[in-house]
Parts: sequence; C-alpha cells; structure tokens
Amino acid sequence: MRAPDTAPRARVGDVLLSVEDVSLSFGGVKAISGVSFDIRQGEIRAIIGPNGAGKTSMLNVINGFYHPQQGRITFKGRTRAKMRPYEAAYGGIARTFQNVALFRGMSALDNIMAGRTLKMNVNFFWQLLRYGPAMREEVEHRRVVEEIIDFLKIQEIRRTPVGRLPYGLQKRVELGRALAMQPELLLLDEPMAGMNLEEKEDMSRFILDVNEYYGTTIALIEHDMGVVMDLSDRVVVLDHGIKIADGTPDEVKRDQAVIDAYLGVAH
Amino acid sequence: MKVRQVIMGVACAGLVATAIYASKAQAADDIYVPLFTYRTGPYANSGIPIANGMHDYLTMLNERDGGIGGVKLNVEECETGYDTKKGVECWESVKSKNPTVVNPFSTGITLQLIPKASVDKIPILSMAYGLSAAAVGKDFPWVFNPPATYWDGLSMIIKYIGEKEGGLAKLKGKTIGYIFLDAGYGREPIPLLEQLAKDYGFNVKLYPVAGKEMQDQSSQWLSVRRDRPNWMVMWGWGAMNPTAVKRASENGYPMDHFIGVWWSGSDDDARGGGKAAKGYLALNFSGLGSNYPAIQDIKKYVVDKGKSQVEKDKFADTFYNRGVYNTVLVAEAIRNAQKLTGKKVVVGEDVRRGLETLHITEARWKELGFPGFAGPLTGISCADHSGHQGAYMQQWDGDKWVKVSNLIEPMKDKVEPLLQDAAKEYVDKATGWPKRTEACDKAM
Amino acid sequence: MASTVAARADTFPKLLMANAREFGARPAMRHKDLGIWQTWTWAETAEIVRAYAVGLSRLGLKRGETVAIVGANRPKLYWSILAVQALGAVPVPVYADAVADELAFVLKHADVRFAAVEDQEQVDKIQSVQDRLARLELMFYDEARGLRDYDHSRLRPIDEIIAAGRDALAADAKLGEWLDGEIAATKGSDPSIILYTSGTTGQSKGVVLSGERSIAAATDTVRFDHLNEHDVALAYLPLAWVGDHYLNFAQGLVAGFCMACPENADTATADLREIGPSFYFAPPRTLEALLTRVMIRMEDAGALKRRMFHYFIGVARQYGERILNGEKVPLSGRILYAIGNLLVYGPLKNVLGFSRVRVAYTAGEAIGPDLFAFYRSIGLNLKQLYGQTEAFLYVTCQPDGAIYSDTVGPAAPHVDIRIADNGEVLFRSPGMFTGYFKDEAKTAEVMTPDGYVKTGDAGFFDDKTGQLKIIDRAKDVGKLKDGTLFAPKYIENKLKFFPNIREAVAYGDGRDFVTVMLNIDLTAVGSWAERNNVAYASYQELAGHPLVYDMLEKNVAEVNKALAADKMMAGAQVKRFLVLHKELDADDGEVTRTQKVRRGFVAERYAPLITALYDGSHEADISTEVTFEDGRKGVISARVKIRDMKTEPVPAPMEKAA
Amino acid sequence: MFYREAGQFKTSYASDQAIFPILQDRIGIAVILVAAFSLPLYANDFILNAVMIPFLIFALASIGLNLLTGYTGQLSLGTGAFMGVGAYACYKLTSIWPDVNIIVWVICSGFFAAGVGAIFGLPSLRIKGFYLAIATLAAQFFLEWCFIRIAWLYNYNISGAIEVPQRTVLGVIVTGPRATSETRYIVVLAIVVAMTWIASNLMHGRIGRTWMAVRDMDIAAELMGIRLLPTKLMAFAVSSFYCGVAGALMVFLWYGGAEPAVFNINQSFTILFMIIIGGLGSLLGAYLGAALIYILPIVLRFVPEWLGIPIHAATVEHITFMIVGVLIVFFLIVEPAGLARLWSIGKQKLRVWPFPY
Amino acid sequence: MDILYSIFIDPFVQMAQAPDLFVQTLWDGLVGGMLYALIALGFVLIFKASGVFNFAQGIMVVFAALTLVGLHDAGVPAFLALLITIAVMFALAFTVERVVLRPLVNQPDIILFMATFGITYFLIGFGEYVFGGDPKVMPVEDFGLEKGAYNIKMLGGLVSLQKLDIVAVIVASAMVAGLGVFFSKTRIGRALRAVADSHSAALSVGISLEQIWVIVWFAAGLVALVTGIFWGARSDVSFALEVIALKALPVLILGGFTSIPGAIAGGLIIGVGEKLAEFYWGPLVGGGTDAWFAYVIALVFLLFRPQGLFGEKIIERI
Repeated sequence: MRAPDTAPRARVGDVLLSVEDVSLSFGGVKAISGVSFDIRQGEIRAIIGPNGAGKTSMLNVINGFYHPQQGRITFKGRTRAKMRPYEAAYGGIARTFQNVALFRGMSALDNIMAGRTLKMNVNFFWQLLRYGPAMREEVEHRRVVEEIIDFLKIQEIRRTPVGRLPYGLQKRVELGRALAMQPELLLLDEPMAGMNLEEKEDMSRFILDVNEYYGTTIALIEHDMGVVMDLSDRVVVLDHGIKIADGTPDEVKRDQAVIDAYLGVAH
Repeated sequence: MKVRQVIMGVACAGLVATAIYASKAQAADDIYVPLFTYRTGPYANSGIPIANGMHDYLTMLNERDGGIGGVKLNVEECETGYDTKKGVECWESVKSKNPTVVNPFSTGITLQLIPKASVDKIPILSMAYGLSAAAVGKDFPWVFNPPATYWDGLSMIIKYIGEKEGGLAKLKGKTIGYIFLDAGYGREPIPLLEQLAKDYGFNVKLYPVAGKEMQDQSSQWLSVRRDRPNWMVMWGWGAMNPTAVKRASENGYPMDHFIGVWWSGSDDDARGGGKAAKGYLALNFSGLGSNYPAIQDIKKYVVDKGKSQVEKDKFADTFYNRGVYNTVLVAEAIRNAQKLTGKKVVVGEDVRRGLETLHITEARWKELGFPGFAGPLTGISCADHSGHQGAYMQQWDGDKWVKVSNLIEPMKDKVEPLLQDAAKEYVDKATGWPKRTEACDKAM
Repeated sequence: MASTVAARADTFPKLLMANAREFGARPAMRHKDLGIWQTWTWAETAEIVRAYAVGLSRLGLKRGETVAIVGANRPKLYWSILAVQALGAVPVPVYADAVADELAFVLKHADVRFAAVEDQEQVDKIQSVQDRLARLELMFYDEARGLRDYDHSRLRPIDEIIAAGRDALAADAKLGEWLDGEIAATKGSDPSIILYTSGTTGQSKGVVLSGERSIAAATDTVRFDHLNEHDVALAYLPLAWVGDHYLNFAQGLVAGFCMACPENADTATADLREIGPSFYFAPPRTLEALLTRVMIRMEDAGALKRRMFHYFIGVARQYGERILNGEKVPLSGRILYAIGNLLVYGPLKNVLGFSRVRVAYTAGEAIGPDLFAFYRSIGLNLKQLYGQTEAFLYVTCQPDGAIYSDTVGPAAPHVDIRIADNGEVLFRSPGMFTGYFKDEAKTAEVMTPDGYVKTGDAGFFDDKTGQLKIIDRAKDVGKLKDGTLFAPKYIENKLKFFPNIREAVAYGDGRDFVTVMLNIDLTAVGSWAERNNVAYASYQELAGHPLVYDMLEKNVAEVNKALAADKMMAGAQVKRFLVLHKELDADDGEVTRTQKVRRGFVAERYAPLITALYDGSHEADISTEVTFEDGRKGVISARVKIRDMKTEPVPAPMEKAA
Repeated sequence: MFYREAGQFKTSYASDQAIFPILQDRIGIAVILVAAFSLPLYANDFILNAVMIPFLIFALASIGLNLLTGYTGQLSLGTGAFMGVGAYACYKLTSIWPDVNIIVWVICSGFFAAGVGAIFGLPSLRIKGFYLAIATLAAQFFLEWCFIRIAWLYNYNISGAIEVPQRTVLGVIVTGPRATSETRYIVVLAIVVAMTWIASNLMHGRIGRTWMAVRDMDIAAELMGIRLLPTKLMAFAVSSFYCGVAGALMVFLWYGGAEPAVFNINQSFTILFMIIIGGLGSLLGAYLGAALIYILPIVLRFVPEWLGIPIHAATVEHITFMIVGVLIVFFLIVEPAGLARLWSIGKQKLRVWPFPY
Repeated sequence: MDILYSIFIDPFVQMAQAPDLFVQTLWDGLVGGMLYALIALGFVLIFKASGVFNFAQGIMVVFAALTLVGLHDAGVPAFLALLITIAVMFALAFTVERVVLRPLVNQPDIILFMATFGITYFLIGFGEYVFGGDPKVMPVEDFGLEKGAYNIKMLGGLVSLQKLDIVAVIVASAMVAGLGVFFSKTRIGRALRAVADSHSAALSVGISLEQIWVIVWFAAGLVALVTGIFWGARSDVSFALEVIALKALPVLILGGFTSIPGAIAGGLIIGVGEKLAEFYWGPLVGGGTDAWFAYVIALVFLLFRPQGLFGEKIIERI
C-alpha cells in the first residue's frame, strides 16, 4: 500500500492541536494524568494503549465532552482550559465513536445531512416554508453530502434507516457524518473495532483517502497494531492515564515501556 | 402481515359506516327525552342515583300511563362521564333526533351547552346547578334552573345559620368556613358569600379542594381545625363529599355546624361517615323516602319488574328522589307543551314554552302522586327561569336523612341584583349574544 | 421525425449536430449520479462533444487514428466516442471487465494512441500492460478518485480536456468553424467504429463499421419499431458490445431518444425501475434470471397472495399473448385479464421497471418458450431478433403480431438472407461491416463472392411461420456415430429452460450417444434446498447432492421426451449426465465474456469427466485450476457422480440420414 | 399495488427531497384534501361538530406533542396545560382587542403557549425520560391551578369558565354559538392543514434533523455542534405553539367555552396515547392516533344501537373502556411503532406488490 | 414588607404559637406520605424487576379495594373476601404477564408504559362493569380495625391520631421491612434484584423471567390491596381514588425509580412537605397548593439531583 518509510511527509505541517499537562478524574479515579502531546496539520496520529488507558477520555477532552481538572488545550493557536462540545465542533473538530453513535431513527442520508447542520444557516422563517433560500441551502448541502456518499460508496443504502445496516456500513456512515462537517481535525475512536479483515482494509483505505483527498488531520484510537503501524505518522502511547511513549510507529515499536505495557500483552 | 391489513381495513370501514349510521336522523313518532347521565368516572357516586331516578320515573310513566298524553316517551341515556367533551358529543348526537329537553347534570357541560341551546332550539333544564345567571329569562330564554340557584342555596344556608345563632345580626364577628370543589361550581357562590359577609359582618374562610385532591382533604381540615370557624359550609360533589364528612368527624368538627348544599346531601355522602357523621346537615328540595304514591308506582311498575338498574337498598334515597324531581319537571313541561301547542308529539321549541309555564302547586304535587314531596314550584316566569323556591334542611341521624326544617326561602333581594349583573356581564362579554325573540306564554 | 434528419446525416457527429438543432431542449442522456438523474439535453451534449473534440485535437488526435474507450456505461465515455468521431478518428470500445491481457491485445491490435477510461481500476489495468503498448500516449479518465497521487504526465481528467476545448472555442470563433469543417469532412463510408467481437474461439476480431451503413441500419429499425424522441432506453449492457452501440447509441442518435446510464452495476435493477424505459433489450439469460427471482420472491409471499399470483399468471398464459397479438379472446377472458392486470401484471411490470416498455427485444441465444411466453403474457411486448456484430446487429427481427419463441423472425428491412447448402445462414444487410480491422484474410473468409456474409450459424426457414429458425453454430452441428444429427446447442438450450439448470454442455459428435454436463442455478436450487431442508455448506456440496441429482434427472427426462417428439433429433437423447462441481466462469475461459460456453475448451479442461461419461463409470475425480476475482489462482478438486438416463422410444423408425 | 413508480425519476435534488416524492402519494393527498374540504357538502352537523372538528383539533395537538416527544425525544405530560395557555391567551387577546381578526388571535395565542412551553422546557437540559415527564407534570398541575385561580384569565366570570364571544371574519361568523358548523369546520381544517404542512416542512429540513439527532443520540448531536439547550427549548416552544393553537381552536371553534377542567391531566394523557398509538415521530401517526383514540369510542358507542342490541348507556361505556384498553394493548403488540408504521409497512407492501418484500 | 413577613416570618410564628397543630400537621403529613409511599412502592417493585413504568398501579389499588368490598357486600365473610381478593390479584398478575408483557418483551420503555395505560382502561371498564361506579364503604371494623382516634393532650393542645392511620403507618412500615427482607434474604428476592441488573443473571438463579414478572406484579397487587384498604378507609372506595396514583410520581422522582427506601423517604418528604406548605403558606395564594406542590418539590430536586435522592450519579460515557 504505502512505502515502508513512514517518516513524516511533506504534507505534514505545523502543530494544529496541542494538549499540555492534562489531567482528568472521575470522583477520585484518575483517568488521565499530566498528559501532553501534539497533533500536526495533515498527519495521521494514533493514540494507543491497553484497555482503560484513558484513550477515549483523551478524545472526550479534546472535543470538549469532558472538562479536565488541569491542563490546557491549544487548538489552532487558541488556548483554553476547557472547551465546550459545540465550540470544538465549530472550530472544526469532528469525531466518530467507539460504539457507533448514529442517529438510529434516520436514514443514512439524513445522518450525513445532519453533519452539515453547522454549515447551514437559513433562518427559521424560510425553514417553515421550506422554500426559496431554505430549499436552495438544502439542495446545496445535499450535493456535498452526495459527494461524500459517492466517496464512501454507500449509494445503495442512502435511504436505509441506519439501524438496519450491518455494523461495517454503520461505521462507514458515521465516518461520512463526520466528514460532512468538513473538519480540520477528525477524531476516530476505534474505527475498525469489530470488523473483519476485508472491512478493515476498506476502512483503512477510506481513512487514507480522507487524509489525502481532503487533507484532513486525523487522530485515531485503534487496537489493531498492524493497522496503526500502517496508517499513522506518529503514535502516542498511554497506559493508566500516563503517556509512556510518543514517536513514529517504528520508534514506538522499539520502546521498552510500550513493549512491557502493551505489546507484551498483545495477542 | 396479512392480519394487520385486514384489521386496519375493517376498523376503517367500521368507523365510516358507523359514523354515517350515527348521523342518520330518526323518525319521530314518540317524544324523545335524552338523559345525560354519568354512571362512570370519578363523580359516578353522585351520578348513578340521579340517573336511576330520572330513568325510572319516565319509564314508570311509560308503563303506567303509556307515556304522556298518550305518546310514548323515548328515554335514552347518553353517558357523559361528567366529561365536558363527551357532554358536547352527546349534545351533537341527540340534537338531530328532536330532543325535548336536555338535562346536562354537570355545571361544566351546562356552560358549554348554554350558547348552543338557542341556536339548536333545545331547552336546557339545569335543575339547581349550572349558571346561576341563567335564571334571567330575558337573556337566557332557553335555559332553566329551577327550583333555585346556588346563590339562593347559599342565602338559605346563611339564613338557617342566622336562625340557629339567633338572628342574622348575631352573625357579626362569627367565622364561616367555606369548603368547596375548586372549579366553577364551587367558586360560583363566593361573590355572594363575600357580599353577605360584608352585609352581616361575619368572616369568611375559604378552603378550596382540587378535584384530584378530593379524596384526601387532610390539609384543608387541619386548617379548619386551626381556624375554628363557627360554621362550615360545603359545596362539594362526588367523592369529595363523603371524604369531607369523614375528615370533619375525624377532626372533631361539630357535625351539626357543618352544612352542605343540596349536591352534598346524598345518602352515600353521609353513609361513609357512619355514626360519626351524625348531625351533618344539608339542603334538600326533594322528598325523602319512598312514602309517596308515585314512588310506590315506580317500585311497582319499574323496579319490581327488573326494569331499573337501581340497587334495592338505594331505591328512593336522596339523590334518587332528586332525579325523580328533575323528571317530574320534565314531564310537566311536556304536558304543558302539549296543551299549549295542541300537538301530541312535542319537540324542544314546544317544551321550552312548557318549561316557561311550569307551575306546580302543592295540589298539583298531590295530583301527581307526590303529596308533600317538594315545595311548590310557582315562581317560574318568562323573566325568572329559576323560581327562587325555598328548600329545607335535612340532617343525618346516623342511618338516614331526616327533615329538620321547614322551607327556607332564599334572600331574593340579595340574590336578584347579583343575578341581573351576572347575566348582563355574560351577555356583554359574549358579543353577538342573541336578543330574546321568543314570545311569552301565560302560565297555566 | 427523426428519419428526415437521419436521411441527411451519414455520420454520428453530424446526427448529433442535427439533433441538437431539432430536439435541442429534449434530454439526450441521463446518468444516475450523486443520487439523482443528471440530465443533458441534445444541445448540451452537442456543446460538450464539440468542446471535447477541440480539446482532443489540441492533444494531437488526428483523423484516422484510434482511441480506446474502456469502462462502464457513462456519459463521458459516450461523449468520448462522439468527440473522437467528430475529428474523423475511430473509437475502439473495450469491455470494462476485460482482463489485462485481453485489453492489451485489443489496444495493441487497434494501434490506439489514446484511451478514454472510466476510473482508477482501468488506469491500473492499462498501466500494468503499458510496456506492451508502445503507441499509447495518454489516458483520459472520468473519475479522479484515487488517481491524485498518480504520475500525471500520461493522464488527464476528461473534464480538463473538455474545459480546455471550451476555453479554446470561446477564445477563437474560427475554431468552431474549423470543427464544423472537420465534422463535415468525415465521409459516411469512413470507419465509424471498431467493435471487437468476443469470439467463441481464439482471439477477438475488430469489426469495422462505417457511419453511413450504421445509420442506414438504425434508421430501418427505428422506423420498424416506431421509435421517436420521446422514448427512453437504459444503457446497461457493455458499452463495447454491438448491442449497446446499436440499440442505444445508434438508435438513440437516429431517433433522438434519451439514453440513461445506471449509477453502477449493483443499482442497475433499481435504476431500471426508476427510469422506466420505453425501449428495452435483455438477453434471455437476464430475462431468465429475472423470472427466477420473481418466482423465488413470490415463494416467500403469503399463501393467499401466492395463490392469487399463480391464478392470474395462469389467466395470462391462457389469454395474455392472444390479447397482445390482437387475437380474438372471449369477454370473460378479457375481464379476468383486466383484473389480473390490475392485481398482478401491472404491479409486476412496475416493480420490474417494465411499465412503460413499448418494445422489448431479446437475442443472443435461444429463449425458452415458457420464459418467452411469460413475459409476453403479462403484456410486455417482447420480441426476438437475430443478428451479429458483422451485420451491425440486425439480421432478422419479429414484427408485432408475429411472435414465436422458437423462431427469430423474418429478415429485417432491407436484409437479404440465404441458406447455404450446408444449412449455414448467409445475409446481406445495409449495416453490414466493411471488414475486419487489419485482417483481410479473415474478412475474405466470411464473405461470399457475391457479397453475403457467413454467419456461422445453422438454420432454416420454418414452414409454418416463414420465419428463420436457428439451431446451432454451423460448425458445431455434428453427428453421432450412428449418423444421427447432433445439434448440441439445441439440446443445451432445452435443458437450460429449466430454472434449476444454469448451464449445460452437451457432447456426442462422433460418439455413441449424447451426454451432458450441467451447472445448477445456485439461486433457484439454493432456494429449493432451503424450502426442503436440504443442508449444504458450499456450491460443490449442493451440486453433488443426491436429491439435486434426482431433481435434475427429471428435467433431463423431460428433455428426452421433447427430443423424441422431433424426428430430426429423436436419436440424440441424453444417455448420461453429471453435475459440475463449479460454475463455468469467464475468468477461467470456460465461457466467453458474453457468457457463451466454449465447448471445446471445456471438454479439454474436464477431460477426465468426459472420459468417465463414456466409459460407464459412475464417479470421476477432477481437479481444476481456477482464477479468483482478485486474480489469484487456486485449485479445486472434486469427485463428481454420473447418472444414467432412460431414453424415450423413438416414435417411428426412420432412415439413417445421409 | 396502486403504486406505479416505474418512470418516476428525479432529475433534481429539490424534487428528490420533496415531501411526497411519489406521484401516487401526491394524488392520494390531493384526493383526501378535496374530500376533506368538500365534506360539509355531504356531512351533517354531528359528523362535523362531534367527529371531524374534534378529530382535527386532536390531530393538531398530537402533531404538537409529536414534535416534542416523537421527534425530539422529550417526553411531556403537560400538553393539556399548554393547550390551556393557548386557549386563555386567545380569550384574553380577543377580549382586549375584539376587532382583530379572530384567526390572527388563534395563531398568536400559540406564541404565548410557546413562551410558557419554553420556560417549562428548561429542566430538559438536565433531566430525561420519565423524570422529565414528571417534571412536565409540575407544569400541568401548576398551570391548571393558575387557570382556576387567576380570575383575570377568565375575565372574572363568575362561572370561572371562558365563554367564547361571537367574532366574524369577512362578515362570516366564525366563533360563538351562531357560527355554523360548516364555517368552523373549514376554518379548523384550513389551519390544521396549513400547520401540518409547516410541521412537515420543518421536519424535512435542518431543524427536523437536529431534533431527531437530539432524540436518537444527544451526545453525538452535541459533539457535532448541535447545542442541546436551544434545540430542546425550540422543540418545546414549537411543540407548545402547536398545542396552544390546538387549545385555542378547541375552545373557540369546538367547545364554544371552557372551564379549566378541560385542560386537565387526562387531556395530556389522551394526546400522549394518540401519538404512541399513532406512531412516535410521524405526522401521519398523529392523525391516525387521533382517529383511533377519539373516533373509535364514538363508533363503539353506536355499535349496540346499530346492531339493535338494547344495552344501557353506562354498560356501553364500560365495554367501550374495556375494548379501548384491549385495543391499545393489541395494537402495541401488533405494531409497537404505531399505526403510522403499520401504514408505512402497508405502503411498502403496496409499492413492491406483488412481491412480499 | 407584609408579603415578606407573611412568607418568611408568619408561618414560623404560627408553628411556635400552636405547636400542637404543627405536630398534627407533621403527623398528617407522615400518614399521607406513608400512603403515597405505598403506591410508589407498587411502582418501584414492578419497575425494579421489569423496567415497566406501571401506570396501572393506581387502578390496581381501586380494583383491589373494590373487589374486596364488593365481595364483602355480597355477603362473603371478611377474611374469605380478603383471600379471594388476593387470589384475584394473583390472577390479574398472571393474566397481565401472559397477555400483555410476554408479547411485548424487549420493547422500548415507552411502549410498555403505554401498554399499562391499556391495562388501566380495561380495569376501569371491567371494574365498573362488575362492581358499578357507586362508592362503597370500606368495612374496616370487619377486618378487626378500629375506628376512632387517640387524642393526646400535648404542647398545650391536642394531637389527634386516628387509630386507622396508626395501623396504616405500622402496616406500611411492616410491608417495607418485609419487602426489604424478601429482597435481601430469599432466593426469589435475590433473583428479583438480579433481574434488575441483568436478565440473564436472573435466569442463572433458575427462575424464568416470566415467573419473576408474575411475582412482582402479584407483589404490586398485594401492595395495591393494602393501599386500597387504607385509602378506602380514609375516604370511600370509588374510581375517584385512581387519581391519587399521580401523587406517587413525584415520590418516585425523589426516591428514584428503583429504591424501596427511596420510595419511603420520598413519600414522607412529599407528604410532610405538601401538608406544611398548604397549611402554612397555602392561604397566601388562596390555598389548593397541594394540587401541584409535590411536583414542584420534585422538579426542584431534579434540577439539583437529576438522578433522584437515592440514585447514583450518572457519568455519561460515549
């Protein structure tokens, strides 16, 4: 697929987001303690670690769902102690979820259209009439969404309620919904969990395509080490809420702490 | 899969067919008397005996006399459940069948129906309930509320209290508690109560009981205990009454200082309190017991033949007789209408005239088989649709109601101006309220 | 009417310009893309094609050069054909599913300088054989996806070429005139297109067709079927196949009707339903698969609905065709049919997308009488035609009202047919080809001195109907050892009419008796297995299941019965059969890309089985190499059982054929 | 079976996004509309007054609740009270400015309900599900209490009830006892149809999607930049607007007057039944639910008479209760997603007819 | 200032001036609260074990009491009537499980909630059809319960404790304690608790889900019967009683849907709270606050503790 050389490519730019000394705890239980790392423009950044390492919590902190007790997050040059979810979304952070969090009552098309909400702004009055500007906006965004549908090759299931789709397709629709936000930073929480080999290959392809075609910066959590090593430019390793390694896949692979904490128990 | 579609289809077809059927008018060769009753719902305890009384008396007329003036009465109950929605629905369903008169038996329903009466030409007989102002015949030609309005009732109670205290003047400084169902019905007497309080110098304490709290009432009665009013007056209905009687006795309130309006004086209301309720007072304008020839006829022609739904031990109890009273008025109105029009089969417009000429003297009561059953009803005229007749006080002796006073006449002078004001206000607010065009018949 | 235009124009680009003037605002082409049917009118199409042509000329495309067109049915590829033709160059369509080797052969043989391709997949395929294609300079692609990182020195997006052409046209008014001149300069007798035949044996041949002849042929059939600019056709058959080029492209341009391209192969059925074509073509194979699907889906319906369905299908069988043919039918029949039409036929045609079909054709191979009757009985005006690439499709076609399942109709308008002494059908037609590209020898081989083309098919004119009846490839018609006539295709077709049998290969030439190898139809037999609780884990297991054999035995017995009734064929009843453990596959070369069996190749490949069929053994082992979809190879081995058949007595003793 | 969709293809997103993309549906809707608007020509007063007008008003209220509960997933038991707010607002408005077109006031009264609804929607940010439902009960009982206690609301009428004054629009009497049932029916129908159309517009656009997003997965919605509180409050407001208008219509064009008891908890429950039986998250469901819950008992009441069986009115009522109870359970078992789902299954079957799927 | 005085000072002055009334109010609140808690207990039992929000609990109270009184009125001896009523409640639980719950298993909460509305409708119609809509007097004496009151002189006044109320409080407490023991000590009880956590856990104890449902509905039926007896004794037995079920809802909010002690605590808070509010502050707004006060208490609680008094803090995970 890709040349074995996974050194940062020219497409990778400046720091897009940095996390500094972030700590988070729930009722005394530490989920993350003093973690710092950064994500550069255009790269694919993996966050790995054994179960309970605080990976998902980290994503939740980044897009403002959890508010860390300590630490700072700098996104696009703006530093703040805590971020509100919608601020993160406005700022250009989109994500997918570990357990598919689609809007189950809606069709695939509507799910992805919902991802365009932020970009839509026709006022309530026209919405009532569904005419004029409202319809024009609807059509304009439908076009964008159709391109995403085309991109993800999910034309046949456009009108299917997502609840009825197989898991792999649901994951794809969820990616589509995140893409519809045209994010600068895309957070993927275990995008390949529960997939078979073929589906994983498809999903890897899509992730690379997204990164290439749209130039989106991607941060992903993944358990499949093979996938992580193939896809990512840099990897940060968490264990029990503490960062134990950070570097290119090769560096991480050789890191003794990582081997002890993670690879040692890998199956 | 198939089943679902079949069911849907059948349901839809049924809906349509029935709706069409329901809308067909009936051919009229009898006198149609619809009875709006409620044997279900939270107020069924009051509704059932009344419904039985009304139904049984009219049935008795059919059985004994072959109807009225030789024409059979078509008696049909429409279940309202004391629900305004269903009341209006009942109205719509009976109105095409030439009803003679409608007895809504709910203040709420009456209020909804009043505007419709003149349009649909169906008189409403809201016997001692409904809109008090409707007594003003000038403005409400189609609505009748004999023998007395709530305001009349309140004035009678105050008069009775005055009597017991040794003259109305003695009321000064006394406290009268008013416990009422927190709805239009219970709130209606308040203006008069407040005015009387001003006039006679007594204090008033209000204890509203929300419809959904009427089975509890403990806070209200605690307050009563704190406020220690000299007298308690109750405007209760349905399940509120027995609960109030129980709470009063539990809280040691002297029962003989606790007076209910005529809708709070059924046997069931007091029975729950048992012995402890002894002494509880209530207004009444219909007879007690079954010692009247006509009531015996009902027993003979209807109850014993199994044509009634009444339970044996509840036959001829207070509210049963109240229902009978109501239908005596209906029957008399129909008779009057027949006389006035010369028609056998009369309809709403005719019966309105019959109601306006209602005139039941003591002798007439006797003639009808009800000697001493009720006071004379002689006050009704085109101007006065209530009559402001008196009522008597009854007292619970632990087992049954006993009549304990003569007829108490209402304070007409206090009530009448309020009625006129209220009627005027009502008509003013209801823009486009029709002026009375109906002619006035002479009383017979 | 389109015919007047057609009469004047003798090349497709000329026709296009005429249509743009005449039907400017009517839709010329639709394509289900990004969720809706993107539509281009004739005027828009003409504008795009002109811009495209200018763009191509700026890339150096010259008159007489060839351009490969590789991909599925997409507007940009059709425009490529027209734009290439506008410059007097020759388009060479290639099957999109052709493997790299086939592709390399065609591209090399046709000397293509440019290739217009659909997407990354085709680009990859061509690049993998680029070292063999010295002349190929540049590829134009439709879909950019995945090609971003490719070396663009030899790649261009089609959009860019069109845009460049458009800019050039806008900048220079003279360019437009120049282009008009180029279009006008192309003569009707110049090659219009080269269609490579799939060829049942050996390498493909490039059939050269001229514009003039193509248009003449299409004009005849457009008139014959009364097609006009209000018709719609779904272009879902391979772009490189003569059928698509004739039925959709040529007829579309001549009649001015709208050609609709499906979103992709998976959605073709849904797209068919949406677009609701009025002119429809499907090979018997497709129709059969469709019918099988209909029947299987109906099996899952509730009992009541199923009974109703079968009842009305019965009614249709009884009256439907007669009503369609305008014959006399009793009133009760008409009423029943009308009810059936409301409850079954109408909705059925609707869900299949046939509601608006006025004319439907089927061709390519023999069609089962039941199958044919089914579609006609529900009111689909399905007809047969017989033709081949060399004739630019039409040799015969059935006129309305004279439709038979076992004949292919009288000669199409302006076509002459002659039956050679050996039974081979020869024809001369307005659309016939000008020759095989760069292969004079082959051309000479198939042409008779008096200008007739040899079809290679054996057939005769039916006495009763006067229509042509095709029995087999002329060279495949053989004889058993006892001299009985053996037409393998004829037997195979009879077998294939059973829904359970997907493919049959008959052997018998020069042997003692006839044997067949069968392929089960997985959909039909699978569904049967499910209903009858027959457990199976794989195709192979199902194919070898004794109960399946029992079922197929009955089918073969029926065929024997039918054969016995025909005096020419009675001696060629099937004596033994087996069920193959794998599906015959084009990737393995067992069938052609158009799904025709390569009998000889199969015999070679399954030689042990053939041996077993004739040596009386009841089992045989076989292992074959197979190619998987992704190009990997593997080996499948199996033990295949063989069944003996009883044959029907031959009705009357007959003279041995000479 | 009646759907013939072959050849109905969409060449633009506008037509693809249409509310009724299928021709046969458009024809069906047109037929229903024509039938509905011409109903007064052949139906009597009973059908109009006691069946159709209430049905339409309930359908409107159900749409209102469905916008909140079905589309946004916020369970509310305050519908009756919100209807009351509309009714009282309309009464006050037309009392204060009697000359303004009553239909304008009916619509405006929705805004008051919307405001009150939004206030009582505030807890929805923190509480969900049944907990929220019970919080809305507080609104229900508190508002009901206000209707009784605040005499200003009913213009200090002694009866404690509101009486609808006569109002004319363009010279036609629309409200009050002298308004003909035909007029009232047409006005109600027009308003209900228009508001259904608007609701449908909303639900097919961005707003509908954000609401459903909040309903289906509020966390994901929030992380996509949908602000929960404004979204939920807007749903409460729009829903209450519909309920308010329904309440105003109920009093002004159906009852002709009302006491507070009309807007009691039972009203709230009734409308909740309607949307659950009809189908959560479906406008059609609101109509079907209203038809089943409101019209079915009426029909049942007529059945014995129809069959000529002499049964006491009360017994009929008892049996009606039992049958309605059984039917509710039955329909839930047959199709928990409601009548609307039943219809869409049926429609799907008709579309693929004669195939079963 | 007057307003402030009457809101913030006067009620407390009153309390101090008439401590006996204050105690009486507390007692009445306690009794009322206990009875609310009993209804809430019925909800909790069913919700805990099956996740069904049983709206029919109110009508079950009426139905149980009506059956008892109806039988008694028909001449059946009191204790036999009680036994038969218990049997009827069991039959009801069994039927509900068979006819309603089993076909609706695994449906969303709201659907089951709606189904209990269907049950409510049916029981109203059925109950009225069989027993009639007229109110019936609960023959408390026949069940060995005494009427009357203990009047205790204290705090310069009189506090009156109804004997029935005392019994009600004792029985209610006993039932709570009994249920507590049942849940923690018995095999079935533990299974019930397990089922609240996971359905398969219960199956591993060897009790089928269906049995569990029958048991909890039966238990709720018994609670309903006890509730019905005491509420029936306080007023009459009639269908108007059904509305008091609504009072259990704020109790549930306070206590949490699954906590038995929560139901008790919630009931007491609501009972005492609304009595105090109506008694001391009600007159300021014209009284009648008990119609909504309970819900407002619940609402305020919810805003600060969305998970209820005894619920666990919810951490949202994604």
